[in-house]
Amino acid sequence: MTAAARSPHPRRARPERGEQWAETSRCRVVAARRFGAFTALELLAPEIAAVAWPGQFVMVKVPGSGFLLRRPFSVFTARGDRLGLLIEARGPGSERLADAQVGEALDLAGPLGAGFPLEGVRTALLVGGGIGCAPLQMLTDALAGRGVPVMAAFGFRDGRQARVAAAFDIERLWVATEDGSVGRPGMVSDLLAALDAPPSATVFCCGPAAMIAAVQRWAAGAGLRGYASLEAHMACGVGACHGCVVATKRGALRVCSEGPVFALDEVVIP
Amino acid sequence: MTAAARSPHPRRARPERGEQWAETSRCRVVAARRFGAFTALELLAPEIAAVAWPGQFVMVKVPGSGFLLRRPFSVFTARGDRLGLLIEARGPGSERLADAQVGEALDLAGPLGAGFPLEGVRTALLVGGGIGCAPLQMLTDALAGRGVPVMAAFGFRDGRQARVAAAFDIERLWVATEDGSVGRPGMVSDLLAALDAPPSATVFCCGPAAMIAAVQRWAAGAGLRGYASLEAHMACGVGACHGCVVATKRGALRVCSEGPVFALDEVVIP
Amino acid sequence: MNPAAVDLRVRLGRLELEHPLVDASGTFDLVETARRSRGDYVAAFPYAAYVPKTVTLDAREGGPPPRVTETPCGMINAIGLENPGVAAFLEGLSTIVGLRRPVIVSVGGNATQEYADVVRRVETALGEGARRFPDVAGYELNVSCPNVPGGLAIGVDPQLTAEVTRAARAATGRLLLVKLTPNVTDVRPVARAAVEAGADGLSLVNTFRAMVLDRSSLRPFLGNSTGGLSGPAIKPIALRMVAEVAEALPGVPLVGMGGIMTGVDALEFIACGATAVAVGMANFTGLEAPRRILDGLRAECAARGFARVTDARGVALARGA
Amino acid sequence: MNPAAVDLRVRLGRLELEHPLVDASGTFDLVETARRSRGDYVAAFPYAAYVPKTVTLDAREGGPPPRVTETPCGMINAIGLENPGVAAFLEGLSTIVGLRRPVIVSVGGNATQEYADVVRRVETALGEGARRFPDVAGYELNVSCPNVPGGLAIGVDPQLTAEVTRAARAATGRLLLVKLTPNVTDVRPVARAAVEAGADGLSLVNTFRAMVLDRSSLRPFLGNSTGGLSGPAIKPIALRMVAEVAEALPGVPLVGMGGIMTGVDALEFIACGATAVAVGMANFTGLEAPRRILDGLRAECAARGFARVTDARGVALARGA
Ligand SMILES: Cc1cc2nc3c(=O)[nH]c(=O)nc-3n(C[C@H](O)[C@H](O)[C@H](O)COP(=O)(O)OP(=O)(O)OC[C@H]3O[C@@H](n4cnc5c(N)ncnc54)[C@H](O)[C@@H]3O)c2cc1C
Ligand SMILES: Cc1cc2nc3c(=O)[nH]c(=O)nc-3n(C[C@H](O)[C@H](O)[C@H](O)COP(=O)(O)OP(=O)(O)OC[C@H]3O[C@@H](n4cnc5c(N)ncnc54)[C@H](O)[C@@H]3O)c2cc1C
Ligand SMILES: Cc1cc2nc3c(=O)[nH]c(=O)nc-3n(C[C@H](O)[C@H](O)[C@H](O)COP(=O)(O)O)c2cc1C
Ligand SMILES: Cc1cc2nc3c(=O)[nH]c(=O)nc-3n(C[C@H](O)[C@H](O)[C@H](O)COP(=O)(O)O)c2cc1C
Ligand code: FES
Ligand code: FES
Repeated sequence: MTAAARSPHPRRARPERGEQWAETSRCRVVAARRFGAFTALELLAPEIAAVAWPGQFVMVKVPGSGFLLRRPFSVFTARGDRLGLLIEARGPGSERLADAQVGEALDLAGPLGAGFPLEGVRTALLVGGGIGCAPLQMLTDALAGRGVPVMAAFGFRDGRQARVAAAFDIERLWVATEDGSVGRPGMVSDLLAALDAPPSATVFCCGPAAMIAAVQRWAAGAGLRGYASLEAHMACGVGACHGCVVATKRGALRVCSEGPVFALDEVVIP
Repeated sequence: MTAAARSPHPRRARPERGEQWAETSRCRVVAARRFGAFTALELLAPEIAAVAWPGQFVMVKVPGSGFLLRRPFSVFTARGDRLGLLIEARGPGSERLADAQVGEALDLAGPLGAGFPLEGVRTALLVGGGIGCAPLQMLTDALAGRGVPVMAAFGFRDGRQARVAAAFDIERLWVATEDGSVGRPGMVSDLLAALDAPPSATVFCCGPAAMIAAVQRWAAGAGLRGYASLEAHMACGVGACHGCVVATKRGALRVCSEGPVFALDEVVIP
Repeated sequence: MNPAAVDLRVRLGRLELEHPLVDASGTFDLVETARRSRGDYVAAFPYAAYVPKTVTLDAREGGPPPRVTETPCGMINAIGLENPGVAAFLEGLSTIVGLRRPVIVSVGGNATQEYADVVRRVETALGEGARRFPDVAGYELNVSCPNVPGGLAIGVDPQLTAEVTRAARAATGRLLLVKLTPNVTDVRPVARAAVEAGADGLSLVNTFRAMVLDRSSLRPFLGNSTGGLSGPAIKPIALRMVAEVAEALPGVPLVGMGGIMTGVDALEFIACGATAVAVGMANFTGLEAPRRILDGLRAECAARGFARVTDARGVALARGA
Repeated sequence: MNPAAVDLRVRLGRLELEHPLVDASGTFDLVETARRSRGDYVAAFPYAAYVPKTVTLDAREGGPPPRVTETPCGMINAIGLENPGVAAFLEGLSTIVGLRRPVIVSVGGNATQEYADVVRRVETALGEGARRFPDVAGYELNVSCPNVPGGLAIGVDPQLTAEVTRAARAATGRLLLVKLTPNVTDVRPVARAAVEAGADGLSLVNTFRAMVLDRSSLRPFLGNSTGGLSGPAIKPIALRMVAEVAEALPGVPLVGMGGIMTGVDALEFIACGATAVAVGMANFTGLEAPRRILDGLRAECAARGFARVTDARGVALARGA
């Protein structure tokens, strides 16, 4: 019996920045679509989808005996009873998950982490690098629901990565590729200067450390506030082991419970 | 490229007691049939099937990252380019192999081990206990080819196990089950007394230690010579590690290279 | 035999436990879990006793990230004893005052005297208002903190271990366990020294010093370069050490650990002489792990005809424990 | 970079090796393999040097069965140094006289003097007819044989290790390696003692003392009760020890081993300071394992831009090796 089956809970409104639930549930894969280097999985996960907050993540058990620690994945979408994940195969575990078959059940724990704060956001500039774009669709959906205008800039290594743009439903989306095959040639940070973001915009960014550092510098120069979602290797995912800390101006903080979203200006990129 | 592909070799006649080959080859599963507790796999394995000798075994790599050591399985049948294995799920590795799907390729090393000596056999009495019956079909085939009459006595725990008798093609086959559900109630050793084996018969037995000890006592009493095929936990399967020794009157011998077949009267059951 | 009928109670020194499972220090944070979980997680706490993360006198920052990653059938960690210090620890503890299970406080320190200082601070707090806290039943001294020149731990040295134990013993009348490091040539002299210095029991094993490289840079992956290996990979070594100590010190209660993921694993440690067993890495596979292991242990006892889990204790040893 | 262009040659003390891979003692028997394989297996021998199973002065029966089984990401063995003694060993060796690679004879013994006796026997045979044998380039002293009271090994004691090494050193001018046991608090003092006593290089690690239970009886599974753990499970501990010795004894050639299954694994040991690496358990996954690991090593060097495998040596260390 899954924990979810043991303790059914009523649908509730999403609390600000999301609640964090460590309970696990088995969720069936109902769709799997390849977008170049990425795979979008759609799971039947009513309990998680009902309460997930943009920027939160789930800890996924990789099927098979070769994997012990769960792998963290951002909530890509949460629509009705469906939870979307966007997966890049970067190692054996994510490879196995990117190969998940329709009908297969995956064991998820979550939603976990403190998501993006949405209170008081008037215009949003979303910045994603590579697989870092994953949490930005659910963020777009939530902002749209609040009537907040959204602009997004995604940077990819090459055209194969950039194909994931087709998985997104964001009206004003600009793309840059390092190899110049799609969109503007160069880094996503090159795009930023070209977009004339209003001074009231809030920046939401997720991607490689170097990109976050660049966005941080640019936002500081432009006088924009914002948030960054960070990655760290995790063990527990629930704040227990202190395995996932990153450096911030407030000291070492846990990505899984005090993040993954931090104020952009408090992040310290080593 | 598999080792087999690297070094194609001509079909040769089977040398007495078999050659031992450590080379590996990838063999496609062409049929999988359940017989109660056992699964009969048929593999396309022309090179192994061509040279296998009755009583030899193969070391099978269990697919998946959770298994490192190969698992030993007797040659059940070797007919044309097909190699048959008979598998009882006794742990995670054999369970996975019993679940092998048609079309899947398994990595086999072999044939290995010293098989049953057939020179000078005039009548054969085959005794199998549980999964120990596995090597006896190929033995029957080889004896039939030499015109040697065969009688077989198989003992099983229960009716579910006994269903494997349907996988065999042995004319004079008697079955005993401990729970009495099929054939004669009791142990296979109880069957032996009832069969009037001619004094010229050679006994070939394979099964649990207790059964081999019983057959040993009975054969000694009846003045029959014979052979026993033994099991041992293995690492290399090719005589290199000395991991698989069993006690014999000639000292500790390696099941993988000096066995698995030993003279019945030299086996020492602890 | 009916699994429900198996008597799982054990006696760890003076402590009665409802069943043999406790959490391994540093792998389960009840204060955090209670904060983030639905339902009354404090009341539903699955372990027979709560062993929090090791606490030191003052707050510690811990090691630089990254601090954890998976290894073949295991994991490595270099948390570096990050903890908020004993004062903040006691604050946190008071938020789970409703816990119906005993707490065994894991104590760390650099100087041998620091251990006793932490114990005294806890005793003082309890003396001033025990009702603000759950039942603190005892202490586990984590002697794996590096101290000896060359980065070795107090726990590699029988004399230092005895010193730490004696000082802590003088500071408390409660249950006193010493948690042994496996990074030694022979674990028995250290075990004996701890018991002779007043330990009521021993926990073993802590993690194995190990190293993982970043596959692309080939530089040490962990921020701290080396870390501690745990999980199923180390289980065969941990079992050997538990059996060795059980044979060398019969009658001394042991808390066995190292790679326990299933009920059979737990039973194996008990067969090697452990009275209780601790679950570490398995906590990271999901919150349901302790229940799954406990149910498994009960079923495995039943399947083998052990009416009491204590009937299994020491059956793997040359002579019973 | 083209993998074929990578220069894999290494120099292990006075010995030139075509590439860094050798077999780990006890896990590959070329005499047996040649006997049972098609083609000229002696000529096609995949390793850069052949390390046979440890040989002792007289024949040894080894331990009672069962002797091996799989563990989580590893295996345990208790072969108990079964071997036919040095005389029969030399007979076997003469059957692979056509070997085009050097042989490093692994030597064991109970008494410290026994090691030197075996070395002398080999030297005598070579002196009487070197052309009957392949090129015996040196020795590896396996000091993990239990000797010290309590079942510990010579190799846990720096002084005993030095004694064994000194005696063997006096008996041969060939390459002399000492193979260290990992079952120690600190491997560096033993390493240092071996080098100071005349070892040209060090091999590490041997297996970890461990125990596996039979899941149904809960009794020790191995006939010998305890055995040695090897395979990927131990790799993180082995890497740490190799790095430690490389940092403590810069310039001393090391043969690293413990869980090498792939080219990256091999490269990791080299990055931790090993000159050569030995493949143990992987030999049991199939005869093609050495070729697969060697091809992987070549490809991994190329992918990282190492034109020579020696360029990777020590890159994981605080300072190069
Ligand atoms: C909060 C968060 C959200 C994430 N969201 C996504 C997402 O939406 N889509 C996506 O494809 N990836 C995401 N990642 C990265 C993803 O978790 C890793 O790619 C994955 O864990 C790699 O596992 P592996 O077995 O393939 O790789 P391996 O390198 O073999 O993994 C070994 C260990 O390292 C950990 N690990 C390896 N790389 C990372 C990494 N970059 N971050 C964290 N842990 C890592 C693994 O979890 C595992 O414990 C996210 C990471 C975090 C922390
Ligand atoms: C020469 C020989 C021929 C065999 N022929 C057959 C056959 O035709 N059909 C069949 O179903 N089984 C056969 N067996 C037994 C079969 O090898 C084991 O059932 C199988 O290895 C169990 O693996 P596991 O992963 O399921 O079990 P686990 O117990 O999880 O295995 C753990 C380790 O122990 C070894 N092991 C466990 N049980 C045995 C055993 N009984 N014998 C040898 N090694 C064992 C495994 O190979 C593995 O290394 C044979 C064994 C030998 C030695
Ligand atoms: C992330 C992590 C943190 C740990 N922190 C502590 C600690 O603070 N104090 C301690 O005594 N042991 C600590 N340990 C060791 C465990 O308590 C336990 O001894 C070890 O992990 C072996 O058990 P396992 O294999 O079940 O994980 C820690 C282990 C891990 C994995
Ligand atoms: C079956 C087996 C037999 C071994 N026999 C010996 C031996 O005779 N002498 C020796 O020095 N090491 C012996 N070893 C240890 C290996 O040489 C090696 O040090 C160890 O297995 C670690 O390498 P691995 O993890 O790659 O297996 C043996 C190991 C195994 C698995
Ligand atoms: S992963 Fe354990 S605290 Fe974040
Ligand atoms: S399994 Fe290695 S010698 Fe038989």
